[in-house]
Amino acid sequence: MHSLIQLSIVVLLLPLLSFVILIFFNRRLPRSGDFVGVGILGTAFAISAYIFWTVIVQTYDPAFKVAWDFTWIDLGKVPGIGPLQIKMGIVIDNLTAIMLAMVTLISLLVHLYSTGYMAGDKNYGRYFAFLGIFTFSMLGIVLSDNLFSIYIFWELVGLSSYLLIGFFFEKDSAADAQKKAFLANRVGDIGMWLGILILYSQFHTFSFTEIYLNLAAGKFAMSNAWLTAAGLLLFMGCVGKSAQFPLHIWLPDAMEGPTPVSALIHAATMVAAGVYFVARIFVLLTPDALHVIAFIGAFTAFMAATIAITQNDIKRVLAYSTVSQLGYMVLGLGVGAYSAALFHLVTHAFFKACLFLGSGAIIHAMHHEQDMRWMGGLRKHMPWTFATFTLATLALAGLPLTSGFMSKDAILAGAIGFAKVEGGGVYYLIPVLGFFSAMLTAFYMGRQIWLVFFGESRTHLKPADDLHGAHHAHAAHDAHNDLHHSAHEVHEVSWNMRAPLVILAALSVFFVYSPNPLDGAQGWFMKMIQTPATVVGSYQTATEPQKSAVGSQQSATEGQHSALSTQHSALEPQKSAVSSQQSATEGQHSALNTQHSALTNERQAELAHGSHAAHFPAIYISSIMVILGISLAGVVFVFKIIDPDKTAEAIRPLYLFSLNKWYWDEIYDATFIKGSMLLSKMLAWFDTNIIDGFVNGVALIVKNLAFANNSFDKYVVDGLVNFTAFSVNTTGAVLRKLQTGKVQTYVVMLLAVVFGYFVFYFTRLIY
Amino acid sequence: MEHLIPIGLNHYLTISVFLLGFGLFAVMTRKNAIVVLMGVELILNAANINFLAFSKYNGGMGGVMFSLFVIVIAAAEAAIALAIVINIFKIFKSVDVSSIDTMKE
Amino acid sequence: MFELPSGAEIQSIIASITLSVEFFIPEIYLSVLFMLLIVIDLVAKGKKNNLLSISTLLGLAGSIYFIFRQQFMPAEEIFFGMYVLDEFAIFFKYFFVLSGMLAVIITMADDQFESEVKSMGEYYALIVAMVIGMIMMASSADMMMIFLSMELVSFSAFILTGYFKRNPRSSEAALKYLVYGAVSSGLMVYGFSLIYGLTGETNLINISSALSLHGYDPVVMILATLLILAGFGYKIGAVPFHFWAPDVYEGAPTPITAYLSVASKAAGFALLMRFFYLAVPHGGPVYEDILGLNWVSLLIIISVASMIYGNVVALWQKNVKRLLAYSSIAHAGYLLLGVIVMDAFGTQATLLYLLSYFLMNFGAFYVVIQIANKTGSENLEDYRGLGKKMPLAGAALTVFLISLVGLPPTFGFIGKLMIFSALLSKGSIYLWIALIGIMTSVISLYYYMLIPLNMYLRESPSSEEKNMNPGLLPNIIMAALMFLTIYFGLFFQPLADFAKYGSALFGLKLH
Amino acid sequence: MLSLIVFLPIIAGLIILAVPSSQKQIIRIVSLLAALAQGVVAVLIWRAYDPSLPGITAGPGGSPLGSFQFVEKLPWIGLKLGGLASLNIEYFLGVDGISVTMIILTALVSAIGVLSSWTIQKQVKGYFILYNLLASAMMGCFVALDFFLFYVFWELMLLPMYFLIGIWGGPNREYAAIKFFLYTLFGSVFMLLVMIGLYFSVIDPVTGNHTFSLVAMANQANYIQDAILGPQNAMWRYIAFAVLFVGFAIKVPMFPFHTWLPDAHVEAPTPISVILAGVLLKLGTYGMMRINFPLFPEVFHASMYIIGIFGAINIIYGAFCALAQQDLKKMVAYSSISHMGYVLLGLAAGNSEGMVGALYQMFNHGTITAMLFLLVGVIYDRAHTRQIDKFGGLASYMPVYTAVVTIAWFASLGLPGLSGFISEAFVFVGAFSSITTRYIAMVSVLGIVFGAAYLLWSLQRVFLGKRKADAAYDLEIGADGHEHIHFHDWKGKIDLDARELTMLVPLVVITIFLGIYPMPILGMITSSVNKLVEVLTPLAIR
Repeated sequence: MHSLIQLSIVVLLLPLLSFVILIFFNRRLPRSGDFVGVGILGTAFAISAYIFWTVIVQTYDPAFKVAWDFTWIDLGKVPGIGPLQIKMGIVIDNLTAIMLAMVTLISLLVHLYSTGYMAGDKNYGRYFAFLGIFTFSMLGIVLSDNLFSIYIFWELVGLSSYLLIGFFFEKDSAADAQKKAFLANRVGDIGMWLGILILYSQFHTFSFTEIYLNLAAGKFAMSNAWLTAAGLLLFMGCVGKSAQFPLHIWLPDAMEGPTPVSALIHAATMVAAGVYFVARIFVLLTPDALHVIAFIGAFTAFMAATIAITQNDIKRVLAYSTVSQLGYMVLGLGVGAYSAALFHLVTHAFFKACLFLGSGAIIHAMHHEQDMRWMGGLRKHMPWTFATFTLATLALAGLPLTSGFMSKDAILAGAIGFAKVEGGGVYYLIPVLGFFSAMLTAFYMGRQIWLVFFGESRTHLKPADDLHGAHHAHAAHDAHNDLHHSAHEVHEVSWNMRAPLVILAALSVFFVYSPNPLDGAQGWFMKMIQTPATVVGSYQTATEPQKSAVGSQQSATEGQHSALSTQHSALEPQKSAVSSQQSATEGQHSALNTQHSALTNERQAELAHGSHAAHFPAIYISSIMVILGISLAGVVFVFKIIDPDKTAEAIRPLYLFSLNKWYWDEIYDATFIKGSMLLSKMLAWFDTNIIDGFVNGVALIVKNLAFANNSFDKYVVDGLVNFTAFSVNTTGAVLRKLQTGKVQTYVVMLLAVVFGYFVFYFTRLIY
Repeated sequence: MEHLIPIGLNHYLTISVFLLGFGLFAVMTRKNAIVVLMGVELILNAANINFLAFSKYNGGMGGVMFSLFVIVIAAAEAAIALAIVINIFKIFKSVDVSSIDTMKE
Repeated sequence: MFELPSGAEIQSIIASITLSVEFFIPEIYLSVLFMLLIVIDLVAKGKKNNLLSISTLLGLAGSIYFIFRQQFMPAEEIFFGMYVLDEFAIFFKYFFVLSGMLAVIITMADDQFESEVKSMGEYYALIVAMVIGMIMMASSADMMMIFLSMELVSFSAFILTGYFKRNPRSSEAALKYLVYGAVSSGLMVYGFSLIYGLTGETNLINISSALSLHGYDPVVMILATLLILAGFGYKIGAVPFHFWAPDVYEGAPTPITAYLSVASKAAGFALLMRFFYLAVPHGGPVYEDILGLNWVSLLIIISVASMIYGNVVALWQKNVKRLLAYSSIAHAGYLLLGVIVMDAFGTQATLLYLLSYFLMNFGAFYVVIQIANKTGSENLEDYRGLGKKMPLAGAALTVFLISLVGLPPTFGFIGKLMIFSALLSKGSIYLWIALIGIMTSVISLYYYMLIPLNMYLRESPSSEEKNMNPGLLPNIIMAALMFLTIYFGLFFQPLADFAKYGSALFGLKLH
Repeated sequence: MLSLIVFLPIIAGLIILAVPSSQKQIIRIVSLLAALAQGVVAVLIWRAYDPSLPGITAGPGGSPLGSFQFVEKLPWIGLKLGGLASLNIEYFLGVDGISVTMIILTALVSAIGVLSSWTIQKQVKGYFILYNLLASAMMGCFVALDFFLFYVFWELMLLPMYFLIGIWGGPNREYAAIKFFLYTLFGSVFMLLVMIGLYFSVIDPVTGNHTFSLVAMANQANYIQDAILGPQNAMWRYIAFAVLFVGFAIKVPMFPFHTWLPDAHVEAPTPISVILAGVLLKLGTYGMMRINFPLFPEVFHASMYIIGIFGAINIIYGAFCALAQQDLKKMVAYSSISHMGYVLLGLAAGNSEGMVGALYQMFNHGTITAMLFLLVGVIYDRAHTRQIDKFGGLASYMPVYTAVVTIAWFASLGLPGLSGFISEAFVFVGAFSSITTRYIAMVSVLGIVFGAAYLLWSLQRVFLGKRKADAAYDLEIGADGHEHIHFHDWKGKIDLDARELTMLVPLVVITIFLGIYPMPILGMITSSVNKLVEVLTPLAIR
């Protein structure tokens, strides 16, 4: 077993260990054992940092990959299939290494931060335990090499998110939110599960590598529509986890959880898992599927941005911006800007975590006041928070020199290229929406910064009852805080909450990722994460060269048992190109070409080319948009040239539409929730009355005799009359009347019967 | 005398059928237990006539024997029946068969 | 007109009679016992001690020895073919003697006799008389013998039914039984006379040969058969000849009810089988075509009617004795299922079912008596909460009822199993009848379970704590019967072999 | 060995019969010892079991040895019937992959049932006698390989169950009991006819006689061509299959024969609910796998689609009904219906994955539902109500209980890492892989969501949030200043006490362990299931 594998297993199991320790012993340990969590996560991060170092820095190889698996379930010699095993395994490539480092780092920071934020909560220990199980499941997703285990950990992160959202379960809102989150995810998951089933039913394996091998070899027996369906169904999982439209509704409610949790799960890692998963299955997505994905992403990005404009809860704004940014990533994948999307995933993880932790600091300082309308002027009170928050905001808004700028720009470039390749028309909608929401992002982030940090404190403006409500809201989870607070009691948070902010903010600056602030493509990230060659190309227009190429590719791969590692050989020229002092652009360009000449997939080639060509236009447009957005925010909030309230009045319908989140909750509640509840009521009634009445025939005898024995006659009422029972009953009632008790009638009947028989046979005799 | 019709098997059978009918009629319609029992006797005697007639015309003593036994049985039956009827009269103060129906259904 | 027989003939006749006598010893022995009992009664005048009952028991037990000896005799037709001795007869001899003994035992356990009658007097003698009569029913091969033995049984039954002279129900039952029985036996005799007219024979075997030789007038044949069937049907208490049964069973002393419902029903079946297997031509296509009258179809109608009627009407009964009466009608139907198969297997199944019915029905009635002794009632309501007060009786009754339903692991299940196996062994022709049987047995579960339901699931309204323990001997008997019911439900081999033995001779005579 | 495991409880019952009814503790302990002994034997069987032997049909030379294990085969009844027929019944026990897991499950559940019966105070003696009778009968059904013997055990279960529900049950126990009895009897009486028909249609190749041996019946070569259920009588074979299927489906219970189940569960005392849901329901599907399908493979193959549809209906219908329930126990009962639907679906798939999933689901549902009913019983003991809206916020006051409930609930909704998930996953994998049931599987997947819906919803209403206004318990400030919960007339521990933990912890451990590493169970069943699938696949397709 490769040493990295062993290390990764250790990394995987460490958080589980922390969970086990804390769940059982948190009451016995000092400080409820938070140091256990922090310590273990620290170790985990150290190891994954080492893995990151070895993989990314030392072996600087885009096609790096080590895999290991073991037989989990052995079904023996199955008739019609032969020996059938279900394997579990671990794969480590560049993406995995990066994700490992990122997840453990953010998790570590959040652990550290929580020691301050959650201090004094009565379930303090359990909280860290839950963080542990979450980190474990998240790492599981990152490391899995097959669909089945990904699905398992997928559900497990769902569970831990459920537990953490509902951490303050006394609050009904929290309990509702956690249920909502789990169910919404479940809806996504059944789609994902069906997708997995489609692939399994074809290849009788869950392993990525084998599935891709078989696909590439053209072994997919069902129609291509099924393949597209498989891709989209798998994508449904991402829709659920990454809160894409139409399943985005759970994420904002998930803010009921503790803020560090929101930072870790609902901003940085778990929600990104959806994008990560789509990246894993990227190669089997057919172009049709990709189109759908692109549109969903674009629409989500836009919709969430519009909603974020009008939200007043500081965390909800961030939540919707998260949805919006996830939309960007999905969009990126949809348009084929694979590495850009993943790049954005990472950058976004850091600056969004920073933002959430910052907001947490603010909320903490404001004694659990979350409404931005009653904040303001915090700049002087909380300089550190202000600085980090602003930096992260700039990154999110996508201003140059930030990481967000590079990644978002790369995505938008890809979008433009995509629209070009697809021949324009409606496909231009995607970049347009992208740019527009970029502007909106800048706007609402500007608004937030202003409302929170600038101006004067507006705490006193808060209506009493509202204050009251807030008091309740937070009294629910820590009763020790005094409630008579006001702005000038606000002070900077302690070091263990400040340090994470600083680190994360530092990670939102461009040079972490790329020497060139304008072009992420020159950074190590986008070099290490290359668009993998699709394996479904041959399913579109099955032309001969592709077939043969795919075939050759497969034959070439059998040695390393990896469909994708052909890139390695294919990319040799690229590396040389990079190392030789040509302009990086050309290098990139030629590299992509070589790659595609090896894979003969024109489409990917065109997309890459297009995105590259669209690189600079994208930069200009997006920068303009961002400037626009920020200046608009300034115009509205800083210089008060436009009064926000008046405008809101002016466009009231739109305002309400945005404020009420496009009424999605109401719509779902009216249709799905109400519908299924009604249906269930109906079915239950049907069950007790109709089915029971019809099927449970004998029951009526029971009832009638029960009635005769005058007990539990209430059962006589319910239930439909059952006919067999009824007939049995009545015949009994009628027949017994024959028994008159008069002996002579008996004789009469006897003779009647004899005579009857006689006549019967007599007639039969005559005729 | 020869102008008289010779009595044949059918005459006997006719009589027995009539007896049977009377017997059944009595059993079914009469209220008085005694009369009912007389009806039963009639039935048995109808059978007797059959036996005798058949045995006369088929030869063989079986029928005669049978009728003898039937007569004996009828006597025994009468005895038992009367005993029971008397007992009934003691209890119900009547021998109306149709009125004795405490047990039914 | 008949010339007297010569001396030689008389000699031979006497010789044959003396020869026959040695095949007739059990019957003679029982007749002696009968008279002896009367004498004992006269000696021990009116005293209420167990002398009579004990001596009856011993006497009946003694007869088993003679019956056993008969097993080693060759099958014989004695008294000029009026009477036969074959395995079938022997089987029923055992059966009736045992049932007689059980009847005596039950009687001894019944306290009602204390209150109702002064002296047991001729009671036991009559039971013995019934045993004799039934044995003769089972073994007579001549219409005259059939008639005589049936009347012997009937008369004793009449008297026994009305044995509680001061009890109106008992007397009413006696009267109904009398009238109904007299009429139906009268009709039967009339039917006999017709058959005699057709064939000039009274011996069953000669009848069948004569019928098949010369043929016959169908109309008369139909009439005759129907009339005879009326007589038999009244004995087995099958629909539509059952009307007497519920009232008589309810009114009669419980031991007699048990006795009638088991023994005289069995006797009726013995007669039915012998008569229809021997005398009446059946199964042969010839007669069906000429007649359009197939005995089997007739019996099928009767049995189906009995199963449905008995079970359905029983649903409404509140009196346990009456409920069991209706159930016995239903069981007549199940027994007929075995008869209509008309082969050795069917006969064997019928006999086995009779055995199981013997065990479980006597058992049920015995428990009913024990309960009546304590509660003085046979109504379903009064059974409430008895399960706690009389645990053993409750358990035993439950077992017997389960056996009557025909659930494993009880003897009743084996009976049903054999009957249905016999039906299905003929392929799918009788399947629908089997289905009806199954359905009705499901119905029967319901009313049978009413009794345990009252005994266990409901609390008794009266909470006074009187001693409900039936006493040691009854407990032992109940336990023994219960044990046997379960034991034979699991290991029925010996009894099944016995039944096979009983049906052996028929193996040859059946088509 | 098998005789031992079958008759141990009956022996205990006989011993109890001798114990005076006042000695309640002795009676309980005797039954407990019997149950534990049964468990020990079960473990021995499990250890000694050789997973390589397939079972289902006879091994080489037509003898069950070499295919089945722990075989006990004694002539029981050998009758010459009138004419040529003869009746041969054998005392024939044996174990293969599809029964061994059920044996372990039965031993486990009945032991836990005894523990949970500790609280029974009314007529203890009678209760435990009936209980042991029931335990024996259940075990017997799983090990019997002679149809007659199977039928005897099968019917033997009814009466004890009837009384256990009827005497120790809730307010409407009479109704529930008789309903259960009539339903199941109705199902089984027709089985009797089929059994006889099969007897006359099958010849034991070894002895040449008719036989009740299921092993011989499972081999189509042993059928007489023109017998009533022989290969030529296609119609009767279809009817017989349907009859058997209905008989077993009533036990499962399958829509629309399921209505006895909620009543029975609601009325039955906790241990009986545990037995009922834990083992009895499995008998239905076990009967299908052991008798119904292998004896009529071609009919099964023709009716896979219908069975699958019924399975889907069970899954979704049960989930919806559960969603609407107010009574916690009734909800769990309907969840059982829903989960048994997965078993049916898996069976309908007719391929190894599906069958393995079904069998594994039988085992898991046994443990998980046992847990659910125990937990419902715990709260019922304390609050004397099961109305979901009579609680709320229990999580704050009964942490351990809440933790166990959460595990059980999530296991029931098929959360990965817990055993329920793997079986459901395999069911779906199988059902989807088979063309016949593909679309049915796609519909049934909805069951995952609705299953989660009703479970989470009930979890929220009972445990999360705050105490409801009309809750069945009071809150009082304890000495330590914290709020404490107080049930009206409950003297015992508020949170789970030792006895309840001893019942629950093993189940929790099993659930988690089998969720992470299922091979201990799957390893035993795979070979048999593969064999079964072979038998079920018609020669044409094979």
